[in-house]
Amino acid sequence: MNLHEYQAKDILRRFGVTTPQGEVVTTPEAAREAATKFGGPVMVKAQVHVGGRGKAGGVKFCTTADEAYEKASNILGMSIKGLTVTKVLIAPAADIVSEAYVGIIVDRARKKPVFMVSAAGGIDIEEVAATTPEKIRYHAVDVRYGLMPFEALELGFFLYQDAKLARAAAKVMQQLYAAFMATGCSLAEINPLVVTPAGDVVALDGKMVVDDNELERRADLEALRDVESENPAEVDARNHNLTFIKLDGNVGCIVNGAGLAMATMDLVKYYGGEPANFLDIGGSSNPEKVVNALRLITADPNVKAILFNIFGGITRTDDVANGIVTAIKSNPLKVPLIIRLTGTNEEIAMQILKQNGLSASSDMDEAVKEAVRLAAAASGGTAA
Amino acid sequence: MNLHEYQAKDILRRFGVTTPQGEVVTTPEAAREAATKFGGPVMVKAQVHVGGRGKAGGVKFCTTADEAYEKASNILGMSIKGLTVTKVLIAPAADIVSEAYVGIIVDRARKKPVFMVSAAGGIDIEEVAATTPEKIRYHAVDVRYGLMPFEALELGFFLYQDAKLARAAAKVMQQLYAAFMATGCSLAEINPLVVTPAGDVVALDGKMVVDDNELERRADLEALRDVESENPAEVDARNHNLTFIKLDGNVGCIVNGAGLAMATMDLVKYYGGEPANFLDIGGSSNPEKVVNALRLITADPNVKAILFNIFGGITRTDDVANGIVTAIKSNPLKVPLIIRLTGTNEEIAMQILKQNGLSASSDMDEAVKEAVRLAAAASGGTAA
Amino acid sequence: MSVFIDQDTKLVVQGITGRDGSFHTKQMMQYGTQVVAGVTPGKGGQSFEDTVPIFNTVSEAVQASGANTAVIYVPPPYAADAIMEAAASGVSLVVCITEGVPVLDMTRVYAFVKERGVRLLGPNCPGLISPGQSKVGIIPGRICTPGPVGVVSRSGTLTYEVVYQLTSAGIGQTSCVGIGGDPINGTNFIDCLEAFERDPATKAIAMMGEIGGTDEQEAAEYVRDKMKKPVVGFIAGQTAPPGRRMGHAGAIISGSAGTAAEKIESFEQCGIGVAKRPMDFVELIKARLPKT
Amino acid sequence: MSVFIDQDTKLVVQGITGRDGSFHTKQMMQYGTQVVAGVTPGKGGQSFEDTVPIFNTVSEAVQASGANTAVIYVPPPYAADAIMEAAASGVSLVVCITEGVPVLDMTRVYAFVKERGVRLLGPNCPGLISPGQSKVGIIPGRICTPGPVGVVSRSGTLTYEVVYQLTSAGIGQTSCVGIGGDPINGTNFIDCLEAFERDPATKAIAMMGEIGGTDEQEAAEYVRDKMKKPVVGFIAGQTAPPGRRMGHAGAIISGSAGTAAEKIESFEQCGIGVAKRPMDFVELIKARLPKT
Repeated sequence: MNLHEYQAKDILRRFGVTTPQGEVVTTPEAAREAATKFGGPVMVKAQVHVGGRGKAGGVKFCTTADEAYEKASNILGMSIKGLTVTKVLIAPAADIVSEAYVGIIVDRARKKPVFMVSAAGGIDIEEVAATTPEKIRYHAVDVRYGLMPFEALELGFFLYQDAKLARAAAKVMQQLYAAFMATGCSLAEINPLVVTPAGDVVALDGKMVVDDNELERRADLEALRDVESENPAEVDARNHNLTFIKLDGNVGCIVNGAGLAMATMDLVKYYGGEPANFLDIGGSSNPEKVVNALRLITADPNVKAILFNIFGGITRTDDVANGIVTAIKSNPLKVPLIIRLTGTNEEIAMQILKQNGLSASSDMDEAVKEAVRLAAAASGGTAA
Repeated sequence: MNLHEYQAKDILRRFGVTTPQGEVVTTPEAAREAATKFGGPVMVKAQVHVGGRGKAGGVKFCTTADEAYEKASNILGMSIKGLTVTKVLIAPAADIVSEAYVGIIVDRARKKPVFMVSAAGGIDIEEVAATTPEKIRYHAVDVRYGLMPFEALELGFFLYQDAKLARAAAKVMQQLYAAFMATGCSLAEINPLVVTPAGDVVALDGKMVVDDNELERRADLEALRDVESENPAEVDARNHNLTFIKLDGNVGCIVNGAGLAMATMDLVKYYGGEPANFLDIGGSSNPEKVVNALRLITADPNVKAILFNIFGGITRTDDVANGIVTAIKSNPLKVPLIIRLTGTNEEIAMQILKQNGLSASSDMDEAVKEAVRLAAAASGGTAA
Repeated sequence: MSVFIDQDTKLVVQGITGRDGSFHTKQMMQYGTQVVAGVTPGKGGQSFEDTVPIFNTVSEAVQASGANTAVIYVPPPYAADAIMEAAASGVSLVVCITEGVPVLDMTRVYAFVKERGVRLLGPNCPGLISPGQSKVGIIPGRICTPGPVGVVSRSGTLTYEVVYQLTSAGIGQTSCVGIGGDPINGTNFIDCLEAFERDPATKAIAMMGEIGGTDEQEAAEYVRDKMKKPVVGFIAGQTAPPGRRMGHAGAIISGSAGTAAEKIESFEQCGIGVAKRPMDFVELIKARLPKT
Repeated sequence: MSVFIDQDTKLVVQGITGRDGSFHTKQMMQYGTQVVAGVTPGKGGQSFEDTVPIFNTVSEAVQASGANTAVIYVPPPYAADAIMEAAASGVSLVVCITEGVPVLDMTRVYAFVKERGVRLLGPNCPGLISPGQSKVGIIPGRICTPGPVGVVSRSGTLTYEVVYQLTSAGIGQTSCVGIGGDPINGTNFIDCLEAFERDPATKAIAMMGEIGGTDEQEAAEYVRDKMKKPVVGFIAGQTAPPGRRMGHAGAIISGSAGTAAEKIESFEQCGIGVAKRPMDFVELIKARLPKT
């Protein structure tokens, strides 16, 4: 789960990191008020869960409160990579001597949280990695010991020659690490970490991604979720324990298991079709889940055929069959339905489908081909 | 540094352990007031830093407030193993279904904090260890991971068959461990940990010993020190960075280094004498330390001879010589002084002593023999 | 022959009285797995299906039953502790089925099990099966049959699909191992490839990977440098939208974006047969099996 | 010959610009120890006594200087971190002189250095000296002379006393090692006995113990079971009042009250010569040295 910049900064501040106290507003008027209150020049920053908001025009520097009003008017309501901006952060602009990058991420290969720090901050860290990799230092943290003072200081000295700044940066590393661990993050970043003319080390931007698996046991983290700023269909899916990602194709896919779901989508593509979505109904099946899955898929007008691919292991295929029957009874489908079922209780499932005038294949390849064919035909048909 | 029972309980309570909220009082009147407030029967418990206060009559059960007044009158002012009781804890008495022992100590051999738990609590754990060692379970904690939930539960099930009680005890183990670590303890004990008729798991007594080495960096712990309840000479010594332990002999010993100090005392004994104290002036010498050491030793009327044994390494023997001269100039000694000096700046030291009419040996064996002889002679003389 | 489990596997089930635990324990017992003990704190002294003794702690269970393998069906917030309890109890293999274990928990768990030299499979994995001998986890027993192919996969149902195809075509398996798709897991592709290479009964290996991370690329290099047996691979996720999981910083650290194209290329460069569709495994494996 | 340090020892001094650090660094340099680097964060780039380069971090210092040993003179609250920094830097021996390191810090440090296979001596120890070759720590160089006796001790000045007596009697030392008297230390008696047994130049060992713990008893058993070379021992604290340090629970865990009487008895039972007085070492060692 992505946190907004202002949320990440609130957390960092709680762990002792110095970061300008901004204000989140939803109207241009409030933006003007906040800017007036802060006095000096301010930044107006879109709070959306996408990268590259600066390049998209979602971050603006303003010298006056009126300018803040004007920029906020432009940014609020703007769409960045498909997401509408409903909040902007107004924060005092800071004078800057230098900009550094400090981030932590859980690394699959090392099985540890890994720090990435670079004195070349402010810009995209990917670019630094690509062009001047020697400017990035990595440090894997042994979670059994935590980030030790000497390790933090080594990172501090990598950023700054000056011992006072190095010590201040070391402190920020430890605060960031503490925040990262306490917040159950998979990523936490300060970019840029700046030195002010007064010699203070300050976090001008903050980014945190919380591990979704933490949310079940951490109501405090779940409370940080900003449902408004997410794709409504994906929110809907999550609320029904489905994993759903919207794509641009016309073959709606409902599969159990992420690997099989991806393989199904790949096979759609292989046969010349385009998947309309990724949708994993997960392991333990119940008819309700299937009903919700169908509702999500059919809400997409691009979908011209619906493909079920269910390999029953824990998932009982009769549950899936019942779900399908229930769903189409109350809400008849307007597009062709192709069902592939095999595994646990397959015979019962086939029986249920048959009794309700539906048929199913037990062969994945056949089913996918058929779905692609029907979607193409339907698209051709409706286009006529 | 030993904490009082009430201090230990305050800390345990802060970490979530259930323990009766008592009141510390210094007068019988206040004891009556507290007992009246609690209503039911109470315990009156001497707050002194020694073991075995129960056997010494320092812990009493009282059914009425008047009885609490009476028992408090008896206990306050009482001397237990040489320490005067100035405070008593008045705590509501609890009905008890069973008593267990739970303790943690830093173990030299395992280099880890080690839990000791036993369902045979309430009595002296030493006795359990001696008579029924199978009733004690040990568990070494890997501090890199802390006490893990499954480990705590294993200990809980060792104490109680009942899962609810085992879980409650497991929680207490984790709270005790957290308190132990956060308080920089070398020992923390709950004895007894009781089960009440209502099925609650409650700490009726608590003991904590803080590692002296934590105190320098932990003002919050140093603030818990109860100077009144300690031996005044030892407090005085500590305030001057000396380690001093009072004994019963007549040869006062001033030595640099704990090992050499013990060896010197042993040699006094070997030659038929009795050391009057352990006194380590430590590594880095300065004349001031020597002056304070002499002041401490001469305050003991039993001392009939004073022996210096200084092996100069970091310690500069000329500093020691200067200290001796300064001290006896302002406060002439009434007992013989035997000095053994060797090592760093030995020649200068000998010169200083000679100029002030003192002499010194460089041989430890000789010096100890002489001190024992002179102390014996002086004791014989004064005894006449 | 097989890898990791066989007819001598003695299993303790953590969470044996839970919904998933009890269901799958019955399945495993039906398949023939020696389930020697179960653990549910507070139910110590009872028994499961009147035959399997239940204990309060794993260590008691292992001492009493001689179990050498543990399988975990406990809810995600308790899974990390359950893995460490198993690893400390004396078993040599721990299989964690639980999905949704927080990744920071796993950073601790990984260090803990490695220190003890215990093999962890999972979390978030379907477990493993050595057809005809033993099954630990949730892989449906009836889709498998004994034979010469070692199967290793990051995903659950995709594994079933491939195994089902192989079995339908008359190609049996030595062992099928689901390593799980979480960012930090106990056993990776290389561990399994190594074991299959050593197992005399395994003649060819089917490997199913996914987008994300670089495990498949490292596995491919391992195949190229260390293995004599033929390997056929598949990567799921060619059509998956990029950047949904780890973002950019992860890609920088691993030195790769972990795309399907990259992984397939690395398979090709390292002499691994590439299955374009799950069903292609049948022909590719058949061509690589020794003629009998 | 010697143990742990010799003429090839290259030393980095942590806290080189501090009061104790600078004093003892000069002493070590005078003795002939190769001091190749110093560390004081913020003074990187400067030099000590115009000859020894100073670095901000130990890892930089080790990389630049090739140091293989670190010695620590930093205040107690920072000592644990300094030990771990040294252990992570690549040196194989870390000597911590600092007194007053909190014991819970040491529980972490001990695990950390053991994992890395780094030898830690101390904390709260005088260090060690291999007469004529190298000295690391604070043992006064002039009381030592090269010769055939290995010395190991828990205390500082008592060691000096014994070494002084030996040297005065013309008996030299291969190495004198002060292991320190703290409850948790990195190197114990057995580690040193093992090293002395292996060192061809060492012909006899003098060992000074103290009350508390059971290290001396375990060392005695080691001498009995594993050693061929003669050992003479002494225990300080026969007259010390009991129970001042660890209380009763500690004695229960260790299975011993750690009294001098117990330790001396265990020496006698294991064939260790017992020095009743520090000065008795001279005759006892002399009697056990091979006649030349």
